[in-house]
Amino acid sequence: MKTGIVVFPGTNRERDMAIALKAVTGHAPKILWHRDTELPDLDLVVLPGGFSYGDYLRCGAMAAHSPIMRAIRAFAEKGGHILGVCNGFQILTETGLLPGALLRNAGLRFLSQDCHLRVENAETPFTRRWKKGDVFRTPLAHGDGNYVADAETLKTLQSENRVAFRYVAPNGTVDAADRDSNPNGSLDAIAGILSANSRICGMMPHPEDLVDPLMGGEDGKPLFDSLVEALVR
Amino acid sequence: MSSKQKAVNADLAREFGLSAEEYDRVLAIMGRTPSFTELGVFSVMWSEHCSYKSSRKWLRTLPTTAPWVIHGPGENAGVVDIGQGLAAIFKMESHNHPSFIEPYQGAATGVGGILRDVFTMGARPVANLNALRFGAPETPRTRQIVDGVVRGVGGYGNCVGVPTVGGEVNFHLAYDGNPLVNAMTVGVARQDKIFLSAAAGIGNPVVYVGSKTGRDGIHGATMSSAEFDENALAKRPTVQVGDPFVEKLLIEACLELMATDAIVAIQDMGAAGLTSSSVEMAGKGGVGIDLDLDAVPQREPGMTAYEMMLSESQERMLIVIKPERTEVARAIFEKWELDFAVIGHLTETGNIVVRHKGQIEADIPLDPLAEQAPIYDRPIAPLPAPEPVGDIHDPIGLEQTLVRLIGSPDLASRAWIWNQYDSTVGGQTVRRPGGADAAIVKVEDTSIGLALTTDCTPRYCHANPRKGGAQAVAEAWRNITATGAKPLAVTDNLNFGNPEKPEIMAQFVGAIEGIGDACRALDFPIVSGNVSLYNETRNPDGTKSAILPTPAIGGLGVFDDVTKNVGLGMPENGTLILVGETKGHLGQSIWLREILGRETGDAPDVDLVAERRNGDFVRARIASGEVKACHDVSDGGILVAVAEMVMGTGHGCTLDTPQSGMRPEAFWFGEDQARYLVAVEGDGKDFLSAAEKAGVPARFAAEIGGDALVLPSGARLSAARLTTAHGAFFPDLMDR
Amino acid sequence: MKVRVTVSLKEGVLDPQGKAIGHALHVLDFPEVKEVRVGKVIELDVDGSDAAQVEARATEMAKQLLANEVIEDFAVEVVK
Amino acid sequence: MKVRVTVSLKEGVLDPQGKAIGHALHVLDFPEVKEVRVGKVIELDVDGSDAAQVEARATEMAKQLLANEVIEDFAVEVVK
Ligand SMILES: Nc1ncnc2c1ncn2[C@@H]1O[C@H](COP(=O)(O)OP(=O)(O)O)[C@@H](O)[C@H]1O
Ligand SMILES: [Mg+2]
Repeated sequence: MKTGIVVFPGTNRERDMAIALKAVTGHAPKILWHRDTELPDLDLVVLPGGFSYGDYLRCGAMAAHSPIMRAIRAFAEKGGHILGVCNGFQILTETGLLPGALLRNAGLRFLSQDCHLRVENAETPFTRRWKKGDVFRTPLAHGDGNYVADAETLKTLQSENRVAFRYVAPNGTVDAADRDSNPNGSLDAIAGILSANSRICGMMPHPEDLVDPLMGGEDGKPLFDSLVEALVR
Repeated sequence: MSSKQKAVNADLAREFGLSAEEYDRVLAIMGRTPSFTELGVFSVMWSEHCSYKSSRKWLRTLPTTAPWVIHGPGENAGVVDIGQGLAAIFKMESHNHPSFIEPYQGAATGVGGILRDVFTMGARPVANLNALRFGAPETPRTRQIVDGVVRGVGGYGNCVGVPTVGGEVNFHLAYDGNPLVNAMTVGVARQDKIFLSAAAGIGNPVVYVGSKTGRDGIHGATMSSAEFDENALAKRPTVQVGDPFVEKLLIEACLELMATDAIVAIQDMGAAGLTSSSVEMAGKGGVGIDLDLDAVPQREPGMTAYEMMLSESQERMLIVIKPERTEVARAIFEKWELDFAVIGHLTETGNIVVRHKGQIEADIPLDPLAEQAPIYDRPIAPLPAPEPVGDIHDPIGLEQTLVRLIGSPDLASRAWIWNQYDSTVGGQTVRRPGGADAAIVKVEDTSIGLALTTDCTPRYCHANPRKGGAQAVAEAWRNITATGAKPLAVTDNLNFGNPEKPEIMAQFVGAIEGIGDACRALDFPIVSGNVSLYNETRNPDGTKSAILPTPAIGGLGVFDDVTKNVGLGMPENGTLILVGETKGHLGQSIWLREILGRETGDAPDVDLVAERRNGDFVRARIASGEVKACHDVSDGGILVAVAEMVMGTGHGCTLDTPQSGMRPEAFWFGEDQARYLVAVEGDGKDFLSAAEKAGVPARFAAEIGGDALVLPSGARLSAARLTTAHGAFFPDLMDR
Repeated sequence: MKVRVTVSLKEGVLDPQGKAIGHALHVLDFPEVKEVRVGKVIELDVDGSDAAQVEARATEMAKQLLANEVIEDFAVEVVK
Repeated sequence: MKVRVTVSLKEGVLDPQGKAIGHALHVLDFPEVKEVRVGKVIELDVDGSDAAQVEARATEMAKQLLANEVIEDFAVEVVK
């Protein structure tokens, strides 16, 4: 699987992502610079976490206008696979590649903690190693992860099975109003969503930071294993 | 600054913080009346903050060498050998005064400053820690300061992408008007790629990189060298605003440049900005330096030479570069969209010459500026003996006492704080806050791990500075040992009151002696540090109160094989053993303060021989793989430490009866040093007999199992109940 | 010329920051405060002399970058 | 009544947000933008009918909570 990770000024989780990708693919991903105007031949583009442009104005707003985003849009139009994590998810919503927006966390504080996610759709390139309803632990680290969308968008996401992950209690129950299980207050406890063709996935938490028992577990690894399984040609 | 017009004389010198004798010395060095800008340069270079004039004599007594020390104090940060050709580079620094005036920006720029001290030497920062002291929780402003400081530390560290993995927090009335914000950064570099600050090569260009210069924080260095009074609020505009986004770019750009061979010398612009960086770089290299301020990137029009030389605008560095590499360097900084300007060159004059708009604004000989900097042997008064402890009795029983203690400000869960700090970015965090006695970070692509901690018990230092100083070092050493790592070296941040008061000076000297004793006994040298004096506030009646003496110790340890680390969470089964001798010392204990409302008695004894023996034994047992978890016994004593282990995983244990012949509260809550709780598999007999052979006191403490902490009385405290009691303090204080 | 672009959350989008400020004002003894909304003002210093044109350009900037119309409304005002 | 409190960074204080936005606008081909400063607008809906008094109260709120006068200035305006 040929992968590339985009680095914007202020991106800071590209190394974490590279470690995770290398662990499952055996190859170091290509690092792509925000000023690049063309993509090399890739199976997967990853927009990693961080604070592109300091997250000033709105998270992801300025990165969405980087030269490379034009190439990434074209890649998406040709059916390319894109994973956006944290700041990457914010950038995907800012470019309109995914619907909705990410607002300040409901508690107005940056949150860095473990959360639990439930797999809502296990028939995607990002989730096929899980079963629908599986619950896994993963770290999150963000100040603006409160997913919102208008009623119509929400309905579309639900009816088209495009919610990939929801925040849940460790036992798998969803309660969007509960700050313990849905820490940033996301609408319908949404933690990750998919594009209409299921080839673009954006999520706030960081599965790439939990792929090694030494760092506390491998709970995030199935996501990367799924991608390898789906994309290795 | 309209003060530009002011005439330079002894009065102005005093306003700038120079005493009459110091001003006379300036006149003698210059052989004329200095210019306004020159006076500014002298005043910041000779401020307490930059010159260490009250502390230098004593700092020299500290042990700073060991075979693994590559660079001790004197560089931007300390450097130690961690094996495999790599070095850890680390330092701690205070931002106390700015954090009182503007908590968010004060704390944020504190983090920014210490990061620069570390990456300026060629290290990629891999971890941040923060040691915080706040006023009493009841004091209304405390809440606001906690809020701003925590947001600021997180806001900066999270954005630059360096995980914040540990720290400490205390609350005490003595910090009401003067909180302490001490930030520590640890970085990793290749030993053959370490960059120093001594300038060299006459004619070599001097390059300015980073953000533009504005009128930020002019005279910050002198401000942090003066006591606080109500005028402090009028000095407000001296606070700087940080830009962590630019810092992140600066880290990447500097590391990229450092991978080439372009750099001769490099230093960050910290306190006193362009002045201290240029003076120190040229001074250390024994060369002169010419600066052309017209070339300095400026944020605002009309800045004077004085303003530019003293500005403390953040996120800036000064580099002496090989002339033929200037364009390579420029291209790197342009790629990262940072300012890059050649603003001068090195000369053989031995002077710093500052030109602006065709005028020479300053021309100062560097040697006397450094060598004739004042150094004081401040008088010391004998300290009063610690107050007797007074009558001791347990008013409420073990169970209630424990619940109260683990919910008290100094022992309650810090999760509310560390949950606002990104502790996992980088993907190398092996033990996050709360997971072990020291945070553990793996060095990417190696088997090496670093164990990091900050420690100080100010109430001990107040009662007995020498014991308190030794205790702070011992606790840092112990926290590292309890993870299985080998303690290597220390950075310190010595926070005290006004050194012109003999009793404060005595606290300072006592603490240094204690620190020195412990560092020598434990082979744990000081490789970097920072002194913050004049931490005092004016009371309504005009008197001034000092903070508790707070020599914060930042410790670093290393694992050759980080998979051999242990955390502090109770395992599912096995045996809990108490290592070290229990004498039941309750003086200055948290129990005494929280339960009886008294801050009396002497600090506990620090037996450094026992400390070393017990610690070396525990570390060896961890290395052998038989230890499942380990936690040092410190604040709150044995029972609190056991409760912390239980809360760590939710697994419980059933406690043995206390040592015979000792009051239960003294056994359970006494704060004797050199002790550990060690969880081993099985019945622990092997461990106990090994301890006996090694001459290490050890006794059975509990049988591990269940999900509750069972007291000798049979009373059960479920892990859930403990966790609720432990977790309430911060949310109750901050989120109401 | 100076242009001010004010960006605020759309009616109907929850504004937790406004709510928190409202709560804090009540605690500080300002019971008369009923609702609080928080927005951003972006002040631009722009080359140009034709107010209508400057306004049109600023509107363009708001649409492209300064506001996210999924969640935010904006208003443009030429100040002088 | 509605009161608007506008909080902006003092002159001379670094505005990292404004700087970054200005840069982004240049990249987006708005070269006419010279300087950008970012502030906050806090819109308060307040019980009361005396504009002068409402303004005085809002000024008090700004001083105590809404602005940090160390680095920020504020302006109060009764809207209606
Ligand atoms: N300001 C802080 N930032 C991050 N972590 C902190 C902070 N204060 C305390 N911690 C973490 O909380 C835990 C408990 O702290 P403390 O009681 O001081 O530990 P110890 O007594 O073992 O030195 C440690 O893991 C420590 O690193
Ligand atoms: Mg401790």
